[in-house]
Amino acid sequence: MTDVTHDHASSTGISNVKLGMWAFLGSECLLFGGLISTYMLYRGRVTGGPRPSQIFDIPFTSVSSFILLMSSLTMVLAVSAAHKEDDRKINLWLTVTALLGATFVGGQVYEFTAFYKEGLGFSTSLFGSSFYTLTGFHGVHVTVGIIMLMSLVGILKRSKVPGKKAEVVEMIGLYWHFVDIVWIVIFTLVYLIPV
Amino acid sequence: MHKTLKSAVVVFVGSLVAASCATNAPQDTWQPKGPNAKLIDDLQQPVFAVAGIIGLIVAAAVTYTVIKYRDRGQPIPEQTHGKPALEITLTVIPALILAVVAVFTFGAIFKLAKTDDTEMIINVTGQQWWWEYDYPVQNEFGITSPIISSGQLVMPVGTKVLLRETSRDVIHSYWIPALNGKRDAVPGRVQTLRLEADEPGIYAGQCTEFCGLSHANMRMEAVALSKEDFAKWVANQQAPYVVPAKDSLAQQGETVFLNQCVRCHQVNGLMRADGTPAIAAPDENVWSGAAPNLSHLMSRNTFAGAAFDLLSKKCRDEVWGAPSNVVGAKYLAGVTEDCLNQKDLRAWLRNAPEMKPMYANPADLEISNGKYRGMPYLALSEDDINKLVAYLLTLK
Amino acid sequence: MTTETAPSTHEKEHGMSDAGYIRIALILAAITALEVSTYYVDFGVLFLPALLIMMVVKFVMVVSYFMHLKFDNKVFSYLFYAGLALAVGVYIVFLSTFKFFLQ
Amino acid sequence: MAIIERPAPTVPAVVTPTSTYGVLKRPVSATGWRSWVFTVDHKKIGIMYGATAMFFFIVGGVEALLIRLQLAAPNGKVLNADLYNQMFTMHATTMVFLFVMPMAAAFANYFVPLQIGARDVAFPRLNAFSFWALLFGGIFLNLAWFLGGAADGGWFMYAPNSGPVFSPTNGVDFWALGLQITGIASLAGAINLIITVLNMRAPGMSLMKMPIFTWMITVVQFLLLFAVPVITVALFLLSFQRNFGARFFDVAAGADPLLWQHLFWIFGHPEVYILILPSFGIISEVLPVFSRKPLFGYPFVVFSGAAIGFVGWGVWAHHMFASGLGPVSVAVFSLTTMAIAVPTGVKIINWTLTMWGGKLWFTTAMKFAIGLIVLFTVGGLSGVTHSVAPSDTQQTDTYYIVAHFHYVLFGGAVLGIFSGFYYWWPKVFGKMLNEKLGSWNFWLMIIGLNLTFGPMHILGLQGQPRRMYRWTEARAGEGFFNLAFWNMIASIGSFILTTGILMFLINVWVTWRNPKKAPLDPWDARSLEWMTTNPPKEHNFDVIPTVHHLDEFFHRKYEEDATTHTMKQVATAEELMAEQERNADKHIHMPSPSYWPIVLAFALPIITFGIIYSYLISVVGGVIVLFAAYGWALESSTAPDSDFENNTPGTALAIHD
Ligand code: HEA
Ligand code: HEA
Ligand code: HEC
Ligand code: CUA
Ligand SMILES: [Cu+2]
Repeated sequence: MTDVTHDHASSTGISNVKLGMWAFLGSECLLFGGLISTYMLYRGRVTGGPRPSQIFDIPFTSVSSFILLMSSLTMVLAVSAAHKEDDRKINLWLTVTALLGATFVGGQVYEFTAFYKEGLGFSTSLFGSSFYTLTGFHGVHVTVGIIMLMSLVGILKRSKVPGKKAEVVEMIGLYWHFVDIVWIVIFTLVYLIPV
Repeated sequence: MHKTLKSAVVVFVGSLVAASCATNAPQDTWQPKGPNAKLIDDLQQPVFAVAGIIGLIVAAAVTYTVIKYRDRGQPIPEQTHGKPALEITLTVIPALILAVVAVFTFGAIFKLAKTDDTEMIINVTGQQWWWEYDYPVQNEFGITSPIISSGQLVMPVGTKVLLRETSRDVIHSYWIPALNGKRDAVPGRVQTLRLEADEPGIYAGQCTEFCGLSHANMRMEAVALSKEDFAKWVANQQAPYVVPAKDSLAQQGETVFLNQCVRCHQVNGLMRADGTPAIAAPDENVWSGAAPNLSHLMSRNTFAGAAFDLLSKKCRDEVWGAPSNVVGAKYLAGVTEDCLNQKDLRAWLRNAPEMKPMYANPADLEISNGKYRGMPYLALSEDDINKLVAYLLTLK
Repeated sequence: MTTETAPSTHEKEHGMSDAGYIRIALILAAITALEVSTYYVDFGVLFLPALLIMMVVKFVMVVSYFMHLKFDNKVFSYLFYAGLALAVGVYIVFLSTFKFFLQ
Repeated sequence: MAIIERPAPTVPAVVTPTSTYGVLKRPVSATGWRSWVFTVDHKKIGIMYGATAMFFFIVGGVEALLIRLQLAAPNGKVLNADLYNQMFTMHATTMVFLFVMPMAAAFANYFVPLQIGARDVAFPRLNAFSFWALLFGGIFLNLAWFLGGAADGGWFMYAPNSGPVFSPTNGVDFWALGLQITGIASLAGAINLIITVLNMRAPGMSLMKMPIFTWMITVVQFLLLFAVPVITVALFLLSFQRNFGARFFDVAAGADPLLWQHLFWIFGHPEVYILILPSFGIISEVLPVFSRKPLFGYPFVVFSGAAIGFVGWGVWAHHMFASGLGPVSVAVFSLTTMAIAVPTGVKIINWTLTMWGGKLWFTTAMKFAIGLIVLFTVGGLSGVTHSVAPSDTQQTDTYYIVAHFHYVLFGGAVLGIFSGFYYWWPKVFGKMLNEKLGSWNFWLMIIGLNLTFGPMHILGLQGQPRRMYRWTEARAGEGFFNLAFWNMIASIGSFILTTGILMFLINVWVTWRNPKKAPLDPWDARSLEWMTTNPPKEHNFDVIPTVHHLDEFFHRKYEEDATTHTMKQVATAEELMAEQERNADKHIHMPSPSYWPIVLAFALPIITFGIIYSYLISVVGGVIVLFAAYGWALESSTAPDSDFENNTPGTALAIHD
């Protein structure tokens, strides 16, 4: 190749996409920070319906938190496989990660229905509104992550992925881990610390 | 147009000087009439002066530079990149000025937040779009049963009054510039504001937090009375209900009132025909849950959130213009038939929402479960209105 | 000529082996177990600080190792931790104005 | 978008469409409306941002004029209470979110890549998406006017007045969801520009050699990056309450209305620096050029900009001094607010010292810049008087505040923007704006703005509250401070101001029709964006310059005489340009146009529309999002080389290797 200038390429050798992803995650800190703070402010304000301590099922949530935590491991293994260009393993670990994520979301759906049956609706109390909003936002993030993981698996199969495979896997990985660390915070602040 | 030009010139000459001597708007923020407002004023005057001087310095420096260094064909200057020492000096000076300002600011903030020297408490509740005052029992002021009033806050002079503010719907803000700065009335919270007036007088104010449709029409007045006058006012507010004379127009008005008005407006002591007390149920009709208590309507000068005068222009000017030693007596005279602002009161009864925009159109009420925000159009006949006005005049 | 990325050439410094990742995951799992145990065992005054410390440790571990921040270019760390620090600072002040920490 | 080889730079490259993802072909037009709608070129996007912002400026301005007409006399009859409340809400929303912010984005988009010697931004398609999302968000916001009434809660939309009962039309829904869309646009734009600046500077351009405009824009993008999510949270809470029955601001459920205020102002205060810093950046370019001197104390200006950005996060509650925060919070926020005057003062001082000892050339751009120094200071100083919390409790929610923020916004942000128009117009459009009309433009605006907003200081200190659809003679006072008189002056002033702005539009129209082209370097400028043609070629630079100096372009033209220390010219812009063309890069690969940005952006208002009317519509929008996202992900940002065919005779297109 001759002296080709990629006009939109980085001049520092740092990947644009990766830098962009980290900037985005920095921004997400303020989003979740706001939701968590709102929850903290309102968690004790129950004028009707159950209080947090009456409905939280700590053993159950501990298991699903653990599952999400482990999905971070499988994700990082996928990234590692991607760097080694081991396509089979990439697929395997991505799929496992998606499955673990789906289990977590499934657990959340179950939890929501259980809470709902115990009388905690979205409009029941400030606790209800802020709890569902916070955990719902997190759940949506996980769901988006699952969609991306599964899409990636599908695309990889047809090897259509534009750009560097490893980098794409890594980006989704960063997102996924972020969703996991948000849950680490939520698990402690929302579930483990009583009102 | 000529007037415009002339005045424009005057501004540039000395708005600062002039600020302290003209016949100003009643809500002028630079004319304190009590210690709290005075505290603020003593703080803000020097701050404005400092700000003005800095502004002039900047303007002068820019003007000088612009004149001195305009392109007269001089060579391109040396490409100097700055002088850190100068830079730091010019950073430190503003910081020092502000540090001084901060010290005085802190002092004032904490003085204005004090509540432990309170002598009298008045509860103030904001509601779309009027203020309700509720004087809890305070024997030392002769208040032996709660007094409920609206629009005008009546208080004794030389007394440290603490307002305990809240709201029944959205956020409002209580502000009598001559007596103190603002404090928001926030639903779900009770917040305090110190008021104290040096002299008897009527001090204008206005709701200053945007509170919906008729925010512009939500006003209030603080009426400071000498301690003796205040005692009279208290006594009058606690005076029993006076039944209108038999077969008078007013008595017919009472009947109309019982039919039409009592579902929202309380008049203490008013009895139904069957001898039971008439208890208003505004919470069933008004979204925010209350309507003004009309027991002593004619002891106030204004109505509907102080947006309209109960006194005719002439009588009103007489009260407001009265020197401080007689203003109390004039105020306590209340509204007589001669002095009543018939036009506005009648218009109000005829169609309140037209006088003051409110959510009273039945089509708008779905979301509020059929409850009004404000006073509805009641389709009263002129005949009924005559009767009602006669009746209301008896509510001294 | 591919995606909106820079074809860069730094794949070496990925600091960790798969075994290493699994080790990290085990530590994380252990801390989680400890966290959950606070629900059953009474930690007394240590309860709150212990939980918060464990939370922070887990957080930092995932970020540093799984997300590679420890090994990667410092710019990434600056970007992310700037957001995080700002969020923590601002929201603590925010909650303080509601006297949240005085309860 | 294509491979362009010298010496045929102006001939559009021809691209043969190939399929992406099986269905759609890549857009290829280099002319006509398609070349705009599907473009990813930062310059075209910049121009579209500018046009959009200008349109909304007029919309917001007409709203302002209606406000002034209504308030000219007591008991105004022009608008009723309901319409008036919508008017000031939308006036502010439009001016802030749809005029100043997009206009700053216009300048940033156009000039940041040029100033740092890049050929485009880091993510060209994302850039296009940002623009379209902004445009559709803005349209969506204003749709409410025709669908039952616009938002009516004031631009900071305090709860619970914004709740479903207190604001029963759909206006607030449109407002909250529309701002959500423009927020997405801002966030995407912020990430894009941050990465561009961090990663794509020309060789040799260290951060401390970066043009000051780019610096200020970078600070702004960081503010956006971290502030937008905060208002996103607030808007979600509001929408969830209004549309899904959440209780966040329902006092009956124990909610605290101050929650909204905090969230709004945690965003809102950084927001005001988001509005002003781009203009600070613009005049920091303009003043040195027309003073023929470098910016005085460049590092101080940079650091003070960053300091403003940082401290700006710790002052938000100064908007809530009357809310009942308690004395400790009030004292703290009072102090931090005062602190922010210091770095701002540094800027004012440095601008003045930049002119000091210079050789001042009073072009229209320069006049606007000088106007900003003086008038922003007026606004800044009234800001400092607010920071004294006890005195602010007298001023807050009066016209004194309205005076403050129009001086900083109009006297600051808008004057800076106009300075930028005059300075960069020849760069963008290759035509000079008329200086004589410019002078009219400037003086009418200065007179108009002082007559409009100056009297508001008096009105406010005389106790006239803001947001009143009518005021009454009874509270107007007499004599010199009579409210009627000053309200009338303010209203007259607003029409003089309008005439001033019309002068600008006339200027554009007149010079547009003038066939004369602008010279290559009309101002003898200093920074890299002038080291290319007017308007720049699609690929910006024939050679990516290597940077040795702050003010690189100037130093290529001038050298210091060792003995006299005066500057003497060693090269002209034309010579530098010719040299660049001689050494042009052989092979320049530009990103290709794409359908997906506009498709994805268009799906957003569909989703939000559905939230208000029917979730079915939202589902349609969601499907489009998915579809566009896949299309986007599977299309590479540049068409592969095999997509290009050299099939037009007469053009020298070549594929190397
Ligand atoms: C461009 C936008 C912009 C900018 C730059 C500023 C800058 C500042 N603002 Fe302003 N502000 C707004 C836009 C802006 N503001 C808006 C829109 C509102 C109202 C929102 C609403 O309610 O609708 C508002 C409201 C507002 C309030 C709330 C008022 C109230 O509602 O009661 C306060 C209170 O402290 C405040 C303070 C300040 C201060 C201290 C600065 C400082 O940054 C100013 C610093 C500048 C200077 C001080 C001048 C130059 C300095 C020198 C020459 C050095 C020497 C100076 C000294 C020693 C003093 N602003
Ligand atoms: C960048 C922000 C910005 C800008 C540029 C402006 C510009 C103007 N503003 Fe505004 N304003 C705000 C931001 C801004 N404002 C904010 C944030 C509020 C607070 C709102 C709230 O309380 O919620 C506010 C509130 C506000 C009020 C207070 C309303 C109230 O409290 O009741 C007033 C009143 O006079 C006002 C007036 C004006 C005027 C006359 C202009 C003029 O400068 C406008 C000049 C522009 C034009 C006139 C456009 C040019 C048009 C043409 C050239 C076309 C000509 C065509 C015809 C005449 C048909 N503004
Ligand atoms: C559905 C409720 C309702 C009914 C019925 C009603 N009002 Fe009212 N009225 C209100 C409300 C609410 C206000 C306060 C409006 C405001 O100032 O914004 C008010 C205000 C007033 C005031 C001004 C009081 C003050 O102190 O400011 C008067 C006088 C008044 N009403 C008289 C009447 C009379 C007489 C009738 C009957 C013919 C009547 N109202 C019927 C709700 C009602
Ligand atoms: Cu009540 Cu404004
Ligand atoms: Cu602010």
